[in-house]
Amino acid sequence: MSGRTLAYLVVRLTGLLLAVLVTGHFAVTHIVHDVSTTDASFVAHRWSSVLWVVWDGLLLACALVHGASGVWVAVDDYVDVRRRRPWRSVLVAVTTLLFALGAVVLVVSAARSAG
Amino acid sequence: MARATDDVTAVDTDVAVVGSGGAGLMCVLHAMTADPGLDVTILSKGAVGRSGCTRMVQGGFNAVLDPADSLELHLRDTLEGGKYLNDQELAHTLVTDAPRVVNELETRVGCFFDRAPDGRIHQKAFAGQQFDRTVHRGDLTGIEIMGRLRDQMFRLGPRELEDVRALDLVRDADGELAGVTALDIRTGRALLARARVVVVATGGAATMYRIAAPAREKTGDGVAMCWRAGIPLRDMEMLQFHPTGLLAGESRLTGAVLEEGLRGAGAYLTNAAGERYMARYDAARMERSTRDVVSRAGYTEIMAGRGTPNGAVLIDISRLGAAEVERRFPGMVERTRQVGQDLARGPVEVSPTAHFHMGGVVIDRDCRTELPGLLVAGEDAGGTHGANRLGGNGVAESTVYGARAGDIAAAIAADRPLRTPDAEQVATSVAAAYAPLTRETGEAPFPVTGELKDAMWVGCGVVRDRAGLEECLQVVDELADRASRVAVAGPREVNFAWQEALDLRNQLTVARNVVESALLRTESRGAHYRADFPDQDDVAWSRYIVLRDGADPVVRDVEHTRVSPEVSA
Amino acid sequence: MMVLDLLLAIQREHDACIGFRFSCRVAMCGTCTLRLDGRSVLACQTPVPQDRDTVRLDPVAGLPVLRDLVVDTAPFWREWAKVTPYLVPHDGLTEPAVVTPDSDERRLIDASLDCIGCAACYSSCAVAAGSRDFVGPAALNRAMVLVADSRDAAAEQRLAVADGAGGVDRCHYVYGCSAVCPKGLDPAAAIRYLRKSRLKS
Amino acid sequence: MSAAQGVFLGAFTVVVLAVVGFAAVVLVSARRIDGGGFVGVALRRMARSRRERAEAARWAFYAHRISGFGIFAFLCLHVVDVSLYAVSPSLYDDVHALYGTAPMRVFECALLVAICFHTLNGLRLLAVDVADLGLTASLRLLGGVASLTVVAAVAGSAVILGPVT
Repeated sequence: MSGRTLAYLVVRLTGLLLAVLVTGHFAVTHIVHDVSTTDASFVAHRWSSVLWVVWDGLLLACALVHGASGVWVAVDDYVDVRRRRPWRSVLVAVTTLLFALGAVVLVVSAARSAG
Repeated sequence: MARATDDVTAVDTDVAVVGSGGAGLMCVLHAMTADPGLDVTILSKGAVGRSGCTRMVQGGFNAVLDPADSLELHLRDTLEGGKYLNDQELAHTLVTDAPRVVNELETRVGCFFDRAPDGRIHQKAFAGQQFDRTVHRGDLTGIEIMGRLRDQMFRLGPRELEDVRALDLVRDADGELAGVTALDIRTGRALLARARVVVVATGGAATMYRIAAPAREKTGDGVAMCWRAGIPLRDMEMLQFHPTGLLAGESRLTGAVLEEGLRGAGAYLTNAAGERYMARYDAARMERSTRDVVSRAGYTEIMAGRGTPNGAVLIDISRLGAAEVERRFPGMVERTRQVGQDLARGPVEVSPTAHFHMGGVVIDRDCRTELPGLLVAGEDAGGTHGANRLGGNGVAESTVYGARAGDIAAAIAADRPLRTPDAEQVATSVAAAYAPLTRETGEAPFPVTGELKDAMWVGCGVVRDRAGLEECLQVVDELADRASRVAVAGPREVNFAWQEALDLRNQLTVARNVVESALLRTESRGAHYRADFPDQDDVAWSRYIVLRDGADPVVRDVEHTRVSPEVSA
Repeated sequence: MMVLDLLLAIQREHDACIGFRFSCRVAMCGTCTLRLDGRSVLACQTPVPQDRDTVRLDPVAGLPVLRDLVVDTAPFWREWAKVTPYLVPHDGLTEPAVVTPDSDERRLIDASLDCIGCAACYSSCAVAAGSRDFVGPAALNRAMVLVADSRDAAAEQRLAVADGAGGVDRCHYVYGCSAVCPKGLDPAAAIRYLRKSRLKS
Repeated sequence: MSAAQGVFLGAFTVVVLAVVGFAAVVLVSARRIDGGGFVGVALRRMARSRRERAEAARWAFYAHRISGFGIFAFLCLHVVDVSLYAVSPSLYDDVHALYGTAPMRVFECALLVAICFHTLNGLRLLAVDVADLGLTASLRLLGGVASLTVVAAVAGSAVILGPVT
């Protein structure tokens, strides 16, 4: 299977997961709870549960992969073939950094909540 | 602008193919297959592979494929249809090559024709034939053939000069064919293609009639070009009319064919008074009579003032029920609805429409002409169909003779040197092309074209007589004089008014030959009907007329080399 | 009155050198494509809207304009040529193949033949961004016709193009192509077919 | 306003500008290249005949793209602002208080619309692939997507805006 076919599948699979993860996340933080009550103690409470740590971890990974793939395709569509490289580099760098940051924060915070 | 003639871009090539319809592209395919090293150049006035009439073929391609059918039968049908005016060698070549070409189209070119339930190529019935032998792809056969042929060009990679109109054949100082002058419509620049072999395959000239079916490119360019080069033409009076062309007022859709199947399915033809007039012309076969008879009947009704105020007769198939008509003739129903009529629910205005020119350049079975190195294929050539063409033999002719021209071109190109055209001929040709653009004052070409179409329709149409033809000839000469003075404003880039002026010149050349030839043939035969000589005269007129620029017409006996007509009383 | 008749009337009565193309005027040559109020149509088949005084005509989108409504179709055909648009007959194809009309192969191909190369789908495709390097709906439709054809031996190289940078992944199911095709073809379905074939290979 | 809040609002402004800029690129190239960007004309066309309704799929594509980019851009900011929690929960609370303000709640409603549409339309595109939906069926689904988005957005917005009205 070519890389492009794989990317095609990944976008669709992450999309399917995100349909649950994002709407669930948004519903909990804005609908079930009022957004003003989602303060640090709310976060602490949430990340003491393994379910939510896994949920948010998956959400982070899927959203970044799905979003970056989408922007990657948009770059193909709107940027001339000779000028795509810098845009792609920025995209990959930002996504990687955010994933690293999010993952570290999640692990550290989860450990703190658990401890 | 005055210096335009000094500014001629030169292209050297082995084979220059003028025209990119079925004949032109088939020629390129065969030439480049026979000799892959050959340098082939296409000069196409319109879009390559998308102009001309092969594209517009609905019906299909006649070829003997079924063991129960035979070449003799196909030949006899073709000659019967042509009223034995055909060059029998050409007709024989057509029917013998056709099965091979269908096979080639299917297995090499990639066409995927419709299949019968057993999975083999389906062949349908067509008028005037004793066997169901018409290969087709739905009712859009031409698109399949031309689409696939166009794709072959991407494999072969000939030099494609798109939007380049050929102007004149040019010779060298010794009078040998040296190439062809042309005009790049996009840039407005003149071009000279020096070539070892020139193949002319531009299609016919039926657009010179007020009501006509063909594509706009078909303005007789090839025939006119050959005429100016002194090549003889034959059967120029033989111009086929299709009986049911759509009449849509000023709309360009006027003349578009409503298919023959309607009459086969039981459509009535009536005049404005509601009378089924075919009873007076062919009481036995009524609407199902042959194209020439039905065309003539409709034309006579209209000319006698029994048509509608728009100058039409009516075709009515609504008695089958709207749903049934819509199911069987979806394309035709849509076509009529576009012009505000409805074939499914009532009568539709139709008129005979100029369709196909049987006449053209005299060739032999290898497409050779009198001038060595000049080959002519397709509708530009005359003789294959005689006085009348069978439906389904047109695209067969284009591809069969296109293929032959390609083979021959590849075979003879090596033996012919590239020659240097006579500079004065090139200058004259280019200057004539630029003339309308350089004139400061003068009328536009459009009214002249319009008057030519009217004159030909009335004077040299479905029914002809001496007085009408003589008057028509006079009008054509007057129009030729006016055409030599038309002026066109605007830039030289992509200027279609200018192109119209150049088309007009060719149309007038061909029109004059059609009228002159029609005057000479004092009998009625096939598509040529003289009201003053209504009978076929096999004693005096088993002969064909050959015309040549600067020479008197010559009348030659038709040689019945393959089949003799059954003697009729 | 069709849009083509309108253009011819303008040519005759107002501006003799207005640039527009046409040939057959019965929807078979595909050379008179233009945009009427943004929609890609054949001028010969589209009535002039009667409900207002002005209409907007633009040349086909995504192709360089030569003059007025005349475009250079070369980029369209360049993309078309990328999919090996011609039959590559397999060895031993010397007679027309036996394919029954109700076979899956024939049904699939039947619905996708009759492309007239008018570029209306190309013009209407929203992936038509500034740097169009998508082979486009028409070319992929042609690729599909040949990939599904049992007479052909070059399916793999066509699927490689379909899987390439300018291939099927550029399609976002905007359906511009299928909505405007004057011959009623469904290039979006052809693209879907190629996506599926790619997963299988 | 604290310094941290100022930084957040600055970054938020950058996100909004990026989304506006991206939307402009999408719509300008649409207008320039495929004629889909003529808003008034497109609406008139869609109203005129059934066949023209296919134009809705084009606008769904633009909306999908822009909403997707919007969500992604906000995600980038959101990952950073949530990360403040790991640095210091009080810093997180300080910045997070902004989310409860009325203007941010309006933005959250917009985010809800984007998420709903992008999710539902994404599922529609998935269905096109999985079930080989053609133009007609996919347009029908698009109608469903639009209605569901409106319902969810109105209901959700009522909840989100409830505390400030």
